[in-house]
Amino acid sequence: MNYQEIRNTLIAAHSWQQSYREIMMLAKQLPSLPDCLKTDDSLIKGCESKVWLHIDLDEDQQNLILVGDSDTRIVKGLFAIIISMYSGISPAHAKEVDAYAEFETLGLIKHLSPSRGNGVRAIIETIQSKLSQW
Amino acid sequence: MNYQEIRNTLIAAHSWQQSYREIMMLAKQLPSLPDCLKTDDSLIKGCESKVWLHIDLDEDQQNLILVGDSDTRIVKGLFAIIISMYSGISPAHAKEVDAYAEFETLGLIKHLSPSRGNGVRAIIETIQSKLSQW
Amino acid sequence: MNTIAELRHDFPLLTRTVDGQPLIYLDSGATSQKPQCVIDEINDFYRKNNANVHRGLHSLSEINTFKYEQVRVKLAKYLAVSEQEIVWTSGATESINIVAAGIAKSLSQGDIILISALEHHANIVPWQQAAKLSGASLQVMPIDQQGVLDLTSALDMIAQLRPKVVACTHASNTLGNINDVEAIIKAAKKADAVTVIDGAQAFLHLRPNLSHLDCDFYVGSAHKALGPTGLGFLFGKYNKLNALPIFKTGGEMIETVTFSTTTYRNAPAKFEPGTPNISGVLGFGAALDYLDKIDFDLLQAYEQALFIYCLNALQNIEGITIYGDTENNIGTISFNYRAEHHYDIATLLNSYGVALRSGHHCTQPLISELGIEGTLRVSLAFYNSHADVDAFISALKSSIELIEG
Amino acid sequence: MNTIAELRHDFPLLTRTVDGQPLIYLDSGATSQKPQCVIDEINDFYRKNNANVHRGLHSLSEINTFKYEQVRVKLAKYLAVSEQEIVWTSGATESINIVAAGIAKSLSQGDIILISALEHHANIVPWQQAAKLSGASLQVMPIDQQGVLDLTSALDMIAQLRPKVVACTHASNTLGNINDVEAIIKAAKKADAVTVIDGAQAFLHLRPNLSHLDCDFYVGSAHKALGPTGLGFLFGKYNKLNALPIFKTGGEMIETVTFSTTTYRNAPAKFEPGTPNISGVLGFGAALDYLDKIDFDLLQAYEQALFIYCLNALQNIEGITIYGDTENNIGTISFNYRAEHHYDIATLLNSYGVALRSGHHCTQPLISELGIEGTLRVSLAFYNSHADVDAFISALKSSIELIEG
Ligand SMILES: Cc1ncc(COP(=O)(O)O)c(C=O)c1O
Ligand SMILES: Cc1ncc(COP(=O)(O)O)c(C=O)c1O
Repeated sequence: MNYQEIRNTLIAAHSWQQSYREIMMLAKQLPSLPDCLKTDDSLIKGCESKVWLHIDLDEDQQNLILVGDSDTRIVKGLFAIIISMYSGISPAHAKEVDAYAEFETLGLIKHLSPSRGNGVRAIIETIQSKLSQW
Repeated sequence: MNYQEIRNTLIAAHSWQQSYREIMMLAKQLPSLPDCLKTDDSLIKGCESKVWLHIDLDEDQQNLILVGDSDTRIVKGLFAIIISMYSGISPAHAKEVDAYAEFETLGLIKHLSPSRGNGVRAIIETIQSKLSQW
Repeated sequence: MNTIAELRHDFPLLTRTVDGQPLIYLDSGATSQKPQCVIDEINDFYRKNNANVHRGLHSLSEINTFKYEQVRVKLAKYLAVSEQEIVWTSGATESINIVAAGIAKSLSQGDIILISALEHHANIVPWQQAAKLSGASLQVMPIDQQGVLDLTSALDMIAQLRPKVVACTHASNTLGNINDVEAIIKAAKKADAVTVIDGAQAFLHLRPNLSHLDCDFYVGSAHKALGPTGLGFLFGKYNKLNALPIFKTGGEMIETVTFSTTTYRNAPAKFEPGTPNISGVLGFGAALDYLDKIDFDLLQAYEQALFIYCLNALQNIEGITIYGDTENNIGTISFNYRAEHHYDIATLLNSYGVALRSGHHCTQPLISELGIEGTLRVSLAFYNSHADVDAFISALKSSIELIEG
Repeated sequence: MNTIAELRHDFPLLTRTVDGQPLIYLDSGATSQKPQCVIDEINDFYRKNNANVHRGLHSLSEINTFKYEQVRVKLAKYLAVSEQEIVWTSGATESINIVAAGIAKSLSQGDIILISALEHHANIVPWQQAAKLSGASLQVMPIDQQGVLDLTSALDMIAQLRPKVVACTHASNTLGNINDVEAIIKAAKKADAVTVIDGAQAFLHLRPNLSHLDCDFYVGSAHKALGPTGLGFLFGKYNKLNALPIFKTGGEMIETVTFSTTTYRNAPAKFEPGTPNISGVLGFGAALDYLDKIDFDLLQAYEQALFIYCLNALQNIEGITIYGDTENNIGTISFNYRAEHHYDIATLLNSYGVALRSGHHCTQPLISELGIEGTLRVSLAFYNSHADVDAFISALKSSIELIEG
């Protein structure tokens, strides 16, 4: 699913249960990372969950490729949303993405609370800082 | 003044000012201790005032003699009251004195509060413990 | 047991809702809720009596000093010890630090500090520091697969290793296990070891009688026992307590200060420099008065019944794994559902209004001995109801359904 | 200045009576009174939000963690520093202990720790301990006969002794003197000394801007600044703060724990083991909000006017000796009447409803440098009125009459 589809689905969710169901569905659809790619380098630590993130440019050196995984369903689903926001666009374009505003629109902003410590905020911050290399 | 007189005077006091006036008067009437008798041994430490106490039997070895001093007027006056309770009576008789009850009657019990730390309570405790030697 | 069930009404927070759902508070192991009388006492202090203690001869200061010291007497009575054996600290964590840093100074290379595999970080890290400083070594009394202390091995280790210190929790914050600290203390005494018992979890549920237990040191936190945050206590047998070197220094703990030397007062004062947590102590006094009025046998029977009710309900859900001692337990249950991550279930439960804790519960070594990443932890107190358990179980079943799609 | 005078009504305790007389509270240096909003915040926390912080993903815990961390941000803004440079402690005393114990580990024989003759025991004894542990020596910046820091000598000592640490109070709790810490910090920087400023008294009256002051460490206590008891703060420039060794250990401060090794988080977390004083932090947040709303220039003008009014009235009583700096002063006056013992006068004043402090005020070395046994101390705050001063002066005159019979 691309981000537009995800967005439409989540905004249409009529209950928090429905919303979590969609998030966990997105987690299932996101391919698992092979263990060899779950390196310490790629690990983003939250208090309660682990997230592995790799970010690079495609062969044409134009657009972003993000792959990643998490050991929890919900964080992985939220991660899948973030991946869909940033994947396949140019770094310049990606710098314009306001992930916080999007999460607000999706009704998921509470997952970005710094006190929640689940690492989702850290994912966005890591992506933003890595973008600066291009 | 003997204790009966002190008692009558204090009970007759019609205001706290009057009561303090009497206490400070008693302090004035109590002879000062010469510095050579203000020994570390005889010192009873309160947080806010110093008290020196000597207690012994008279030459006939029958009755108590108490001498003492304090660097503050009020504690010295209260000390004078205590001295008058215990002076000139036998140790056996002195053991029966209930100084706390007397202070209650005199309306001065608040000066014995352990949290006040002025040393008045410690004077009574010291006398009581010294009595046990006879 | 009607009377215990009614106590719930004394806890105003339990009537609140979370995102429109009634709150189901199952996280008393992290911190207990407070009865109205504790809140009122704090309120009263600040509105009517606030003044510093031990420093003024004016009436407000005197009133507070008296009340403050009375709470020390209350706690001493509650624990069946003497008030001069009670030190006020900022929490159980600080209490253990005072003891561990103090004992460290008399340990040397080759000495052994023995702890259990069930300890909270607060009863591990200070001992690691003590070991590092002194050259002593830290050894661990093992648990079985279920997470229960292997008492036979523990007693053997004490007899054979002859440790200088045995530090052990009275009850596990993660699993709820009640350890047989009586047996451990007895064995430790035979081996001439100093005994340090972490009562942070046990205090509220077991009402420990320390003259009976006979340990050298015992620690706890007010906030886990109906009292305010920022306050704990350290009990120490007077000679051992007074022999401990000073920890923090400053005002109030001193006898005399000159620029060249300082002399200290005796315990407990020597461990209480600076302005104490006065409102904390007074609030804790109200908590102790409250607890004192509850029939302890009734309270324990109620808590046990609630624990068993919850345990049974959990055991009836297929796929639930329960850790720890299910017989000797303060009412805390750690569990997982199949291979699901505790984070997911806790997040969903929260949406149903259920507040419980998930993760390693500040016991990383225990969690790794159990071979897992973490658990979900229900921790009950007497103000919880059977309806709370029902609501929790129903929310858990719904969460599992959601996850399994 | 009408607006400042009205603030008094926000402090419920100031309306109480003592033994039938209206209370005249002149002991804010020992502890400040609290505005209703601080009391309400504590109340609200326990009634509605109470849960532990940093440990749960349930909503209550999250709400509290957020609010708790927001207060760190507030204090950082108030002091003009960054929030990661603020450590919560149990009080100014603990804050100084953390710094002194930490710095002690990098001192050695021959090094010098320089303090002033005006220090509170809390800023003397920890440095004596640091000196004892490291072999460093403790030296003292002198005062003149009046009790005012001799700045020329102080700056000379810094330049010539090249101390490793200069620890100095921003304002004296006994005499009220405001020290020229800016000059001292500047000189200390030139000499490569670490600067530690005790802001326990100054915080409320001087609203320090630390990015302007440029000291390395600064400490304070919430209870002296409208906040709750049991809470203080330590500010440290981040690199220096994070470089300090750990002090207490336990949960929350750690990254990972195994039985063999532990790794710690960075500052401020590394200095905050265990459950913090959550209600204390939230209450202090309300105090900071309250202070933030007051125009500081108006507040200082009001406090200065009140100070001068009181000073003049005292100076007009024959036989009164006043100590300390009467020009640069936070509103604290130490005095004696002829050779009368401070205890007697304080006791009589108390009977008139006047609460002030008498004695050595935890500054024994200062008192002995002044060649006296103690003083009576009036310490004013913005919630005191001119009528308070009038009542105090009248009670003092009556007490003197009583004594002189
Ligand atoms: C100048 C000064 N420093 C330090 C302290 C110690 O503060 P606390 O007792 O709150 O730890 C005080 C309080 O009396 C003080 O006045
Ligand atoms: C068993 C145990 N020990 C020690 C502690 C530390 O208590 P505190 O955080 O109140 O200092 C806790 C609290 O989590 C605990 O459960």
